[in-house]
Amino acid sequence: MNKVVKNAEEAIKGISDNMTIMFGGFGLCGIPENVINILATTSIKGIICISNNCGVDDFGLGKLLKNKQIRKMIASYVGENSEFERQLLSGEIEVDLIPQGTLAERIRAGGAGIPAFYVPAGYGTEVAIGKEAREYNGKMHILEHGLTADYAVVKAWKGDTQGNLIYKYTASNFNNMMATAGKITIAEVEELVPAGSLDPNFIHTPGVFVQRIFQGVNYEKRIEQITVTKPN
Amino acid sequence: MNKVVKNAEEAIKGISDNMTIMFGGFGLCGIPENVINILATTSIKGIICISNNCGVDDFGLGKLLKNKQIRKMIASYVGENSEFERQLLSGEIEVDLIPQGTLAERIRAGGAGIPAFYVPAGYGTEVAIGKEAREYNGKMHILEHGLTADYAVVKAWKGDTQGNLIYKYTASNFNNMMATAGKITIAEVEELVPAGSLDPNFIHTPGVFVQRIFQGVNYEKRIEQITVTKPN
Amino acid sequence: MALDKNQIAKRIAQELKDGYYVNLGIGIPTLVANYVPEGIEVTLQSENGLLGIGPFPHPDKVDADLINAGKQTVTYVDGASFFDSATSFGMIRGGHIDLTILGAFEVSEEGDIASWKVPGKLVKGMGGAMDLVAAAKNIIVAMQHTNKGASKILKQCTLPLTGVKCVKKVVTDLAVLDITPQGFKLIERAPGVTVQEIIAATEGKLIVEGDIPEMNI
Amino acid sequence: MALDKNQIAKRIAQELKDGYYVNLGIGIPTLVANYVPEGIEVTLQSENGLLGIGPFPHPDKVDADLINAGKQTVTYVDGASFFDSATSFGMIRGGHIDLTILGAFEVSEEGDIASWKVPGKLVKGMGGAMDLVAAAKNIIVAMQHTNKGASKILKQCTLPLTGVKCVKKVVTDLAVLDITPQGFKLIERAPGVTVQEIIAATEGKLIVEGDIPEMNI
Repeated sequence: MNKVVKNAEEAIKGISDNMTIMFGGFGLCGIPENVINILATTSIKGIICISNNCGVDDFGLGKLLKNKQIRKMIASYVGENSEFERQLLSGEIEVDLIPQGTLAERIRAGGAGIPAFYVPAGYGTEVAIGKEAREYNGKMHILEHGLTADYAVVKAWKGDTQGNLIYKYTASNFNNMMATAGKITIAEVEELVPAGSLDPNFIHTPGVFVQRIFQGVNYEKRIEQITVTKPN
Repeated sequence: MNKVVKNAEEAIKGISDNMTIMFGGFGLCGIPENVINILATTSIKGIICISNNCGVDDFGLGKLLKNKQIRKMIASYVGENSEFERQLLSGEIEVDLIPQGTLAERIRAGGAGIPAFYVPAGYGTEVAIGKEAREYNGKMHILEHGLTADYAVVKAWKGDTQGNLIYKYTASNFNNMMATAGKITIAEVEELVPAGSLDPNFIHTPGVFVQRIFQGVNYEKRIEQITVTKPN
Repeated sequence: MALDKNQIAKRIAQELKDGYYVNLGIGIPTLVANYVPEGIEVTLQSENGLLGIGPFPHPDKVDADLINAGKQTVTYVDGASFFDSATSFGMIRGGHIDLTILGAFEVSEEGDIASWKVPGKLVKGMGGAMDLVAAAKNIIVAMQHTNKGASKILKQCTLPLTGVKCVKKVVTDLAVLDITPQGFKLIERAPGVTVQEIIAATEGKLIVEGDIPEMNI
Repeated sequence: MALDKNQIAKRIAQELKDGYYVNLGIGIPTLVANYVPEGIEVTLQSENGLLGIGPFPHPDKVDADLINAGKQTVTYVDGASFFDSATSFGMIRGGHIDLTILGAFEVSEEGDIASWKVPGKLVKGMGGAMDLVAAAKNIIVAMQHTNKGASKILKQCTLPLTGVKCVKKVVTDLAVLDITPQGFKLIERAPGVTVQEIIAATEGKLIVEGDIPEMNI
């Protein structure tokens, strides 16, 4: 079975209107640029988008947002994305804001066949409205549910032809769990290598989770805030 | 803060009767031999032992079993350990048999602050007796609870002075989750290296989970079933 | 004539499809790896934390840290990965494994399976079997049709269950049976074994429709 | 005189203990890293997947793949590790982080905190703050005591909550307050700030017992 596809265009085959799609990344770190860029050129709309953030105004998922391709956003942080905040406050977009750890765990649970679990985060806040609550170890917890998606789109540092992935530094973030939670998982990688090239002891995402993989091109890897120490 | 202790004897300080202790390993693969061996020389008894297996008759946790140091065993597999099966059938030892994946997930949950979660495994079997059941996605699931321990004892291939651990091949098994679920986690490693020696991208167990670490000695690494391909 | 263990494994191997991720239980299922059809690529998962099991090692390559779920020394193939037990069962529970092949003491016409305990006599423990049968998309059981003359293909299991309504297909020394809403359906018979012999050896409801071909082993 | 941001950070840094694992929120909390007392080793966690944050990089070492939770480029120290967000919040939720320092819009005398939303006006999102405040053993809030003259140290929060009964200590530009079952307890005052000024700036119940020392910045 061949998992390798030529490029982002081939990778997104089958994605159509109103699908639920997960996108890896935290801020602009570790986002699948190639797939996002190609989706922005399509007329695909009504996306239910699961991603910790929604890019910035003109980059990353911000592009799909600006194109009004996203119907609903499931995220933990709006942050400094002014278009996202505008669409949210005006009601143009449906938004489900979820505590970041709960979001991460819901995605892991979805991929791991765990339909529901209890967490303390959000108890007593508006996040808990309508949710079952229960006391464990003297502390209130709320019931949260696993999340899956029609497609999960992740970005890795290196990948092999079997779909095994490794991430660099903090670029793992949501990618590693999302890879497990897509009915179809698309991985774009900076470097695609033959099976057997990566040390099997240090695979972050085992290949079983990945259905399509390709080597991305022209990574911009934009940085939101360049903070530096001045050399003495 | 110094996490490095001299040896197994120093590592087990504070372990006393009737404590709950997790031991990593699957069969005899990846078991903390040094700590088990030293515990077998003590008079510590009444241990509630959480481990996938219970060693073999004369090695690994089998030693503690033979010494009657274990009051209760929480495991998934008795297998070919005849002393374990004898104590179980005669009622000399209390045993809680748990599906392996549920056991693994309960330990992960314990370490990750998740008090309870639903899984399909065991529904309709005696494992489900007395447990809450609920349907998700057209399938029945039962509610299972997180597990923690007074001490978790794990074995890794390499570790650094900050407590970061890496495992070799299939020796990760239960070690990686158990490291997160001990109030105090003791790690014994084949090779202890200075902080900064291990690649931070490929740490299996981040150091925050480990309170004591030492380089073990005289690893026997016994194999239960040597199966080979005859060279042509 | 009734099949031997290797023949059961060989017949089951015909169920494999290209690209499958497969978990093989202890015993006969492990032998299936020896009969993967030509031109088909399957990846074997071992629930103790290995995706991509290879053949048994040469004697000088035996490694205590590299075993399968049956605690046998193994090797790994190119493209393999190692992981912890929580990740491994996440893979299984999450439906990422296409096929599970395992042994059983008994199977019922509704697809229940008993495989881990004989009360008062034998307790092996369920190991990963309960997780596997509760979660895999497709479960094939490899077993003997009878035990000392008594059928193990039953209306209802008599031993403590491993899972309910989960088995899809059974391959025994006598027959290949699909489990349907109406009961066991006879698909193939072992070479030289008659339909009558299979009916006699089966306690559960058995559907026999038309000519039943012999297995092609 | 009221403290500036760096002085608030400096005061909070006095709460650090050797061996602590600490999560620093965005804003003032991030500055705490600059004032870790001599002879004390703390490890900084960033919830996007880094344990062992180092200083900002030299300009030629900036890496888009190496950022903190505030999306700032950082470095890592010897003994650091990287991991995914589920592992990161497992660490947090499981109680493995000793201290969380974060900002807030409002804090109540019961230890409630509001920090993520001003209805109809501003939605930043809760990010990891709800997980952190629900789980950390010890939570210190760094904030301004008032906003345009209005107290942010309240009987009850007026904005949507981030967490309930979780904050243990508040360090503002005017004072250090412990949160006790009886309400805010004044521990220290900023140099030159009087107890009267603090009382005037505090809406929630404030306990003042004996002489209140000045902070040692």
